[in-house]
Parts: sequence; C-alpha cells; structure tokens
Amino acid sequence: MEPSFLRKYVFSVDHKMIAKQYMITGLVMAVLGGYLAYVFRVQLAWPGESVPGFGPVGENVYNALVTMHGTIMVFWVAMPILLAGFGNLLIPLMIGTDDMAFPRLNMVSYWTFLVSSLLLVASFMVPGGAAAMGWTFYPPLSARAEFTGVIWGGHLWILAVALEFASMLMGGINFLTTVVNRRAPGLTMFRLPLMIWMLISASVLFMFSVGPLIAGAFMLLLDRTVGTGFFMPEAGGDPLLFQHLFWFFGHPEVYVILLPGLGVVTEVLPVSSRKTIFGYRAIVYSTIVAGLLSFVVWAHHQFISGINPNLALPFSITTILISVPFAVFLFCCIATLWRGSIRFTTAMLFAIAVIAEFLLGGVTGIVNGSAAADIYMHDTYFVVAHFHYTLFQAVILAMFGGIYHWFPKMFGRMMNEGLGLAHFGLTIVFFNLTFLPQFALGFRGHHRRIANPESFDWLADMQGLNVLSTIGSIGLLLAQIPFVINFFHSMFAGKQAGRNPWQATTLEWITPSPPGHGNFEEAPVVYRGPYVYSPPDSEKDWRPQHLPAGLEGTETAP
Amino acid sequence: MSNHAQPLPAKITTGVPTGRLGIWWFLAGETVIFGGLIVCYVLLRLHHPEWAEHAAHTSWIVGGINTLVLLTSSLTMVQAFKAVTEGKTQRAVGLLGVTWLLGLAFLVIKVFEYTHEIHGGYTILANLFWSFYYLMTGLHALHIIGGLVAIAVVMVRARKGKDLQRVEYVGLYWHLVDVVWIFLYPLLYIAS
Amino acid sequence: MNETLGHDGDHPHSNYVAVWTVLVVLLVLGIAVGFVGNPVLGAVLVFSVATVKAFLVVTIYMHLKFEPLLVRAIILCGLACVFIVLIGLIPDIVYGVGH
Amino acid sequence: MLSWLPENVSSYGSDMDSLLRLILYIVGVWFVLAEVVLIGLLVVYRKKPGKRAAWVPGSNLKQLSWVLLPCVVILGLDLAIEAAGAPVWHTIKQTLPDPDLTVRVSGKQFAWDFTHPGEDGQLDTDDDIKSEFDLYVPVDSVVQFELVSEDVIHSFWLPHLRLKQDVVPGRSIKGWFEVTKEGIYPIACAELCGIGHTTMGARLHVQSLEEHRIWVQSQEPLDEFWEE
Repeated sequence: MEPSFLRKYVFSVDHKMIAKQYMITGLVMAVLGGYLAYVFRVQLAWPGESVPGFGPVGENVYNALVTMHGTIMVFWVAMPILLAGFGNLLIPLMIGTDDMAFPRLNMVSYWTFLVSSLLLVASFMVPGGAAAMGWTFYPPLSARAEFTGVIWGGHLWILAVALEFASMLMGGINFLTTVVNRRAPGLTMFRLPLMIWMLISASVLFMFSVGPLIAGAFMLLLDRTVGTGFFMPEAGGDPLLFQHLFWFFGHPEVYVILLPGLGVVTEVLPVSSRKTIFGYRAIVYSTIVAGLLSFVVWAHHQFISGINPNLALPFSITTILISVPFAVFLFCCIATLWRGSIRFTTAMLFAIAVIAEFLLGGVTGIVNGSAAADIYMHDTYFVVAHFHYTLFQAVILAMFGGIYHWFPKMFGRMMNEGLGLAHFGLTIVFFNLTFLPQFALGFRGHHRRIANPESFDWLADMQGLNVLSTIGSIGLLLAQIPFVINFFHSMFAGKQAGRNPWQATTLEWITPSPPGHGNFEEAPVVYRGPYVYSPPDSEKDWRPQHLPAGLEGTETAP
Repeated sequence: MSNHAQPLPAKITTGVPTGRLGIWWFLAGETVIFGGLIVCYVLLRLHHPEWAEHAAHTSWIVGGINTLVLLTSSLTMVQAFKAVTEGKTQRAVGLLGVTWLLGLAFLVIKVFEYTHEIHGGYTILANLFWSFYYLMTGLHALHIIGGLVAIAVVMVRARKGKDLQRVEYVGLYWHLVDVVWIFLYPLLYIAS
Repeated sequence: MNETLGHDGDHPHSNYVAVWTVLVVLLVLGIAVGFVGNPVLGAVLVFSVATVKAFLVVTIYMHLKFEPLLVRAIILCGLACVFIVLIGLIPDIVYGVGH
Repeated sequence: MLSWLPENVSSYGSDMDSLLRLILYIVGVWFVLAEVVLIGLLVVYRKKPGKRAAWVPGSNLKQLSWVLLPCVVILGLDLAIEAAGAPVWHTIKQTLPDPDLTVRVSGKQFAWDFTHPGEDGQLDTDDDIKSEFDLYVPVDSVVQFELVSEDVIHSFWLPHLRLKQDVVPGRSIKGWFEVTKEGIYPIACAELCGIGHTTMGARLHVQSLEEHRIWVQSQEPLDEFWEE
C-alpha cells in the first residue's frame, strides 16, 4: 500500500526521508548562517557603512550576528547534516538493516529539532533581537538580561539549544542501539565501515559530555528568568563554573562534528583511489584515543580565563597530545593514496581538500594548545582562522563530498561533475582567501568580536586584510550557487544512477538507487571487511562485502 | 582485515533486547545530567560551608518518609516485573497501580513540604542553597511526573496484555529516579 | 519493538523483599550517622551508605549484575565523566583564588 | 608571520616571540612536508590506463611503521614545544615578582578604571589616584596589577606587552608586567562584554621614573577634586 503524502514526506518514519529532512533543514539554516557571516564581514571591512541587503549594523546587532552565526553553524548545520543527516541515511544502509531500531523515536527526534530551529529563527523577531552573548554564552553577561538588553532572545536561545540537545540525544540513542543490535550477520565491529565508527564515536562523545551542560543550562535559565544566582558571584555562585561545564561539553562537541566529516573522507578515499584503506585498525584506535582525550582537555579554552594557573600545564599537555591520534588518522589517509589509482571525482576532490585544509587547521592548533602562546593568541583572529580551518573543512567540505558521493542513494541520480568541479574550485579559492588573512590579523593582535577594527590605532594598517577576507567570504557564498543549481537540477534531471555507480564495496551500494522501503531486497550477509579494492587475487578491482566465498570475480557494475 | 571471505561468527549482537538497550543508553544520559547538577552543587557547597545553616531547615523526617515511599515503590515496581515474567499479568497491573499511587504520594508530600518551606521564607531566591534545593528536587519531581505518565500508559496497555516488555523498561527508569533521590536525600537533608 | 518475553535476555529474579528490608535498614542507618558530631566523618559515612543503597538498587532491582559488559560499561562511562568533572573543577570552584 | 606582531615592549615579550617562532618553524616544516607528500602522491598515482592499485592494507607493524614513526617524532616535538612553553607560562602567570608599583584595574561596562597608589605607594589610602582610560606606570619597573570586575567578564589585553588576562567578577586576579620602553600603548578588552565591547579601550602611559614621580605629585589636587 502506498503511504499517504503526509506519511511519506512529512511525518515519515523512514530513515532515508528523515535524513533528507535533517539535511534540507540544515542547508536552509546554513544559508541563514552564511548570510549572517556576510553581514558582519562587510561591517568589518567597511565599518559603519550600510550593508547591502541588511542596513547599518549597530554594535548590539553585530554581537547578535556573530553569536547566531556561531550557534547556527555548530548546532543547526554541522550537527543535523553530518551527524543526524548522514547518520540516518547511512547507518541502516551500511550495516545492512531495513531501518533504525526506533523509527518513531527517530521521527520525534526530527520534529523536536525542527521546533528548536523555529524557536531559534523566531528569536530574531522578538523585541530586543536575538541573543548577543557570544555562542559560548558566558555568564554573568548571559545570566542577567540587563547586561545586554536582550531579554527574550536569550531565553529562546537557551530553550532552542536545549531542545536541539534533546533531539540529538534521541538520535544518538537510536544510532547506538541500531549499530549495536541490528548489524547484518557477519558484520563484526571490525568489519564496519569507518564512517559508522566515526558516527557512533561522535554519538557516544555527545551523550557523555552534554549532561553537565544541560544541568548548566537549567541553572542559567533560572538565573535569567527567576533571578537566582548560580553563576552570579554576589549570590555565592561562580561564573567560571559555567565555563567549565560549557567546555567539558564544548571540546568533545568539536569531535562530534569533526568525526563524521572525517568518516566521509575514509569512505570516499578508498573508492576513488581503488585501494584499501591504510591502517583500518589504527584509524579506529586513534579515533577512540582522541575521543577519550577529548574529555580531559577542556580547560585549554580557558587558559587565561582566571582558572588556577597550575592547571594550565596538565591541560596543555593533554591538548597537544591530541595531535598524535589525528596525525595517525591523516597519515593513514595520505598513505592510502600511495600506489593507488586515483580518480578525481568531485567527491574525491572535496575529500582531498578536507585532508589538505585540516593539516593547516591541525598545526595551528598547536599554537593555541601551548598555554604560553595562547596568552597572546587567545580570543584573536588567529583562533577564528584556526577553528574555521578545522571545522569548515570537516563540516562544509566533507558535507559536500558526502553529498556528491551519496547523492545516488538519496535521489537515485548522479550530480553533474562539471558543475561540481566549478563549485569545488571556487569554494577552495575563496575559502582560503577568507581565512588565510585572519591568521595574519591574529598575529597582529586583532581581537575577536569587535564590530569596528578602526577603533584601535594599532590595527589600522591591517585593515586591507579585513577587506580581503570579506571579499573572500562574499566569493565563498557566491561559489555555492553552482552547487544549488546542481543539487536541484540533478534531483530531477540528473543522470540515472545504477545501484553502484562508483563500484564501491560497502553494503549501501547493493540497494537500488534510491533504496525502496526496507532498503534491501534480501537481507545481506557480510563476508569480509569494508574496503576490499584491487585485491591481488582477482581481475576485478573491487569485491563487495556481501559477496560469498567462491563467487569472487563475479562482481557486476553498476 | 582480509580480502578473503571468512566464516560467519556465531553471534554478533549483545543479546540485550533493543528496547532495553535503548533505555540503558537513555539512563546513561540521565546519569550525566543529574551527575553534572550534583557535582555543581557539591563544589559550591564545599566552597560555602555556611550553607549548613540553611540545610538545617530542610526536614530530614519528611525527606526520610519520602525516601521510604520511593524505596517501597521500587519494590512494587520490581515485583510487577517479576509477575510479568511469571505470566501473572493482572498481578503485575495491580502492582503497577500501587507503584503509581506511591509515586503520587511522594509528590503530595513534596508539595506540602514546598508549601511549608515557602511559608517559612525559604523561596528559590532566599539563598543559593535553596536555589539548588528547588532546582534539584524540582527536576527530580518532573521525572516522577514523567514516570507516572509512563506507568499509566504501560498499565493501560498491560491490562490488555500488550507490550508487556515495557513493564521492565519503565521499571528501569523508575529505579533510576529512585537512585537519584537516594543521593539527593543525604545531599540536601542530612549532610551538614 | 515487538519483542516477546522468554528470549535469552531474561534474568533470574532475586529476593526483592529482602533487598527492600536491607534498603530500609540502610536508610535508618544513613539518617543515624547524619548525627555524628564530626562533619567530615559524618559526610563520608552518609555518602557511603547512600552509595551502597544505590548499588543495591542498580545491581538487583535494575538487574545490572546480569547485564553484559556493554551495558555495565555504558553506565560506568557516564559515572566516569561525572567524576572527571568533579575532580577537574575542585581546584577552581572550591579553592578558587579570591572568590 | 612574526613581522606582523606589534612591537614588543615588555620584559617577557621576547620570550613569547621566540616561543611563537619555535612553534611556527616546527609546525611549518611538518605542514609543508605533509602537503608536498599529499600533492606528490596525487600526481604520481593518478589514474593511468593499464595500471591498477596495489594491495597495502597497513595491517601489520612493518607497514604501519611508515605512519607510526612520524607520529612518534610528532609526539617528541609536541613535548619539546611544551617544554619550551612551560617556562614562559611560569614567568607570566605563575610568578609574582616583588612589585615596584601596585595598581588596581577594574573592568566595567564599558571602560577600564585604574587606581594608582599615591605618594605613599599604598593602595586603598586617601591619596589614591583614580583614572578612567589612562594607566600610568614607570618604565623598567615591575608593576603588579590586581584585576577586578564590577559586572561581567572582561579581558585585560595589552598586545604590545604580550599580556592577556580575563577579569572575572567575584575574583581578584593578580599579575605583573615590566615595560622596557617609554611610550603610549593601547589596552583593549578581549572578551565579549556587551554592547560597548568594541569601544572598550584604554591607554597605557609608560613614563620615565622622573616623569612618573612628577605625575604622581601633580595628581593630588585632582584627587581631592574627585572626592567632592
């Protein structure tokens, strides 16, 4: 029986439809977040000028813009697209099952997320405007409305974030239970595609780190609404307590959005270089180590925030140690290319760009991680450039790579490679044009979150770099036009994709494109690891996970 | 990892039913939320020894009675689960009803306690200790209310003999709420 | 979500009434040690009693002692995180400079 | 990139600059090396007709050592960076040398209030000199500051001194600096503190000892004027 329109597209319990809902909501929020970035970048380049398409930017408006940009990009773009979107799309397909363990919980999770998005968007329209306390929401600035003049915007911000966390917790429970209990026969943990490892690691990190911050959010909401003093020193509270709670969550959160992006890379690289991933177990173990370390590094965001100075050194050491598991990951990815046969599809280009840009983001992290150097670099544009080089590539570039790669499984068609190439080239050029100058600004001591760099004399001779960065950001936004055209055009008129257009080995590629209800025509059984490309004993350069012994060499494509 | 096909391992999943596993993940999330709140309270309490004075105004007798009520409700809850596994559905429904009433009793006692304290001038704004008191017990009471709703739903279904596995799931949740109270009681009522 | 009872996930039942009796005795004991003169000793005893009570409820009423390693690990990880926060914050919040 | 740093005028600033230089050289070499290898592999192993990929799973230690050995080197360099940074951190944040002058810096929305001791050299006495926006200190002297906030979190930021420290309400945070060159240097607030965060600046006036003495003496009438 054909389900009704509402059941199929709106209140769907099918994991693929929920994945698309998450992705589309996330992309719409990304447009909003990008627009905010455009407005404040223009203000920074030409302070005081009226911004085309917005109007003059007042100081509190500026604070609201940067606050909402950060909030939206982390919680309403990165998490729904990479974790919830790709997670929902790929987990059942890659582990060979028909749906999530709790399909209805999955639907509730999406609708909770949608309500949280609407609350957040509504906060722009309430009197006083949106939250203007920075995305980190440090009290006392956030604990009393009179400090910023923003009343309802702040309340709505906390409510929206709390709902978003609830939604992602439900999603996380679903992911973890599904992967633990519903894997296809033969699919042991060490035969899982690395994307699944990354998604469940991210879910575990989120689940165990978010609790204290949810407790902190309750306290902060009471501080704002009722007037208690959990974080107000005159009442006996402590502002630093919130910072600790926030960053105990905040650092694992970085990996929650980073790991799925790296997962996309580990899927695309072997397919496009026709070579098995180098060091599967090394990558799994280094991910686990990085996840564990992420729970004991949080105070590196607070080196100069008034914490006990004796704490800085241990936290600095654990922070810098994190470079080791990520170096293992990156070197394994680079080693995968060695002696491969590399095809430069758009998805592959984005995956390579993730590695190339992440290297720069990673090494600049060492500067911030060293407690002493952080005295100078903290809260400057160096930090801004650093985390955009880690997160922009993991969130945006990996997301594009993933969309180009798995578009056949979403809509049954291929995306246009020509437009994809244009999109890739422009994005990379303008991305670097936007953020490279910010490293220099950071060295100059340009501090963050100021609306007008011209109010400080020593920054005056660097204003040209601000202009350059703004031009880059405008170009970066315009560079997405080919993608939008490509996305919608290919959805309806792209080349029909067969089941397995990339000749890939993992389970999602044995389903029809797009997979029907229930995904698999017959339940798959898994006989081998996920990345058997160019095995030495076969003519074919790929061997799917589900192909039984004795049938090697009978792979057909697509 | 090998490129050759390997024999199927005998068993790959944990053997824990999916629903129960989901509940355990959920409970772990709850543990971290309440744990975080309790940690905040403990840290600030250690910083402010003078809160002992305020803590002396909570009634350990009323709190103790409420602890007894919750412990007993946990007993009836686990007995209901036992009855389900023995196939005695009607007995299970009855025991769930008793649990539900005990949960309600807890809330009624709590309301009287709040009323008394607020009349005594100890509102949520009186002092940070009282802010924590109302936040922690309030959040816990919300969990009790949520539990009562869940138990009611499970009871209605169980009467018709449906979804009996949910008796265990709601029980796990209910016991966690009990465990949280086991810690809140000494934190807020006893320790000086 | 349509599992039936009687599969391999079932656990043996313990004597729940006896456990309840122990819990009530511990409750009385916990209240009693609250009146110990020494506040440090009192607090240690009170929270030891509470921990034993919680342990009994979790292992027996919630059957955690019959669950596989994974489930126990989930709960232990949660507790470990709470302890990391507690330990990491003591130098700042309890002994914070000049606040 | 180091040439973009503002001129260093503090006693510990050159240590900070050398630390930054050390880190930049180390990570710069690694970054360039990794990018060159990456791009090189992409060019060399691009798809060519008749050539297929090799089977290199990296599942034994011999193959993995290609990845793990560089990581061991990275670990060593990390620890070296830590070892180089620890003394700098210790100097700036963990030590408080005997001060020649003690001042109190109070952050509020959206200005800095400075309290200088008067001729008696003591704070909290009648001859304290208060000033909004201007901090006066003698050159080549150890200045100890005490940071307090009246409302929200601010951050005391002196780029030319390589010094930054958050100002947290409810805490009084002590630190120190020693300026080696006379002049006027900017002070800014580096932590988002509300509407006026952008404009929350002040000036540090570094005077010769003699000038500073004369300045302190000349301020007394103003202070009495303030009292009224």
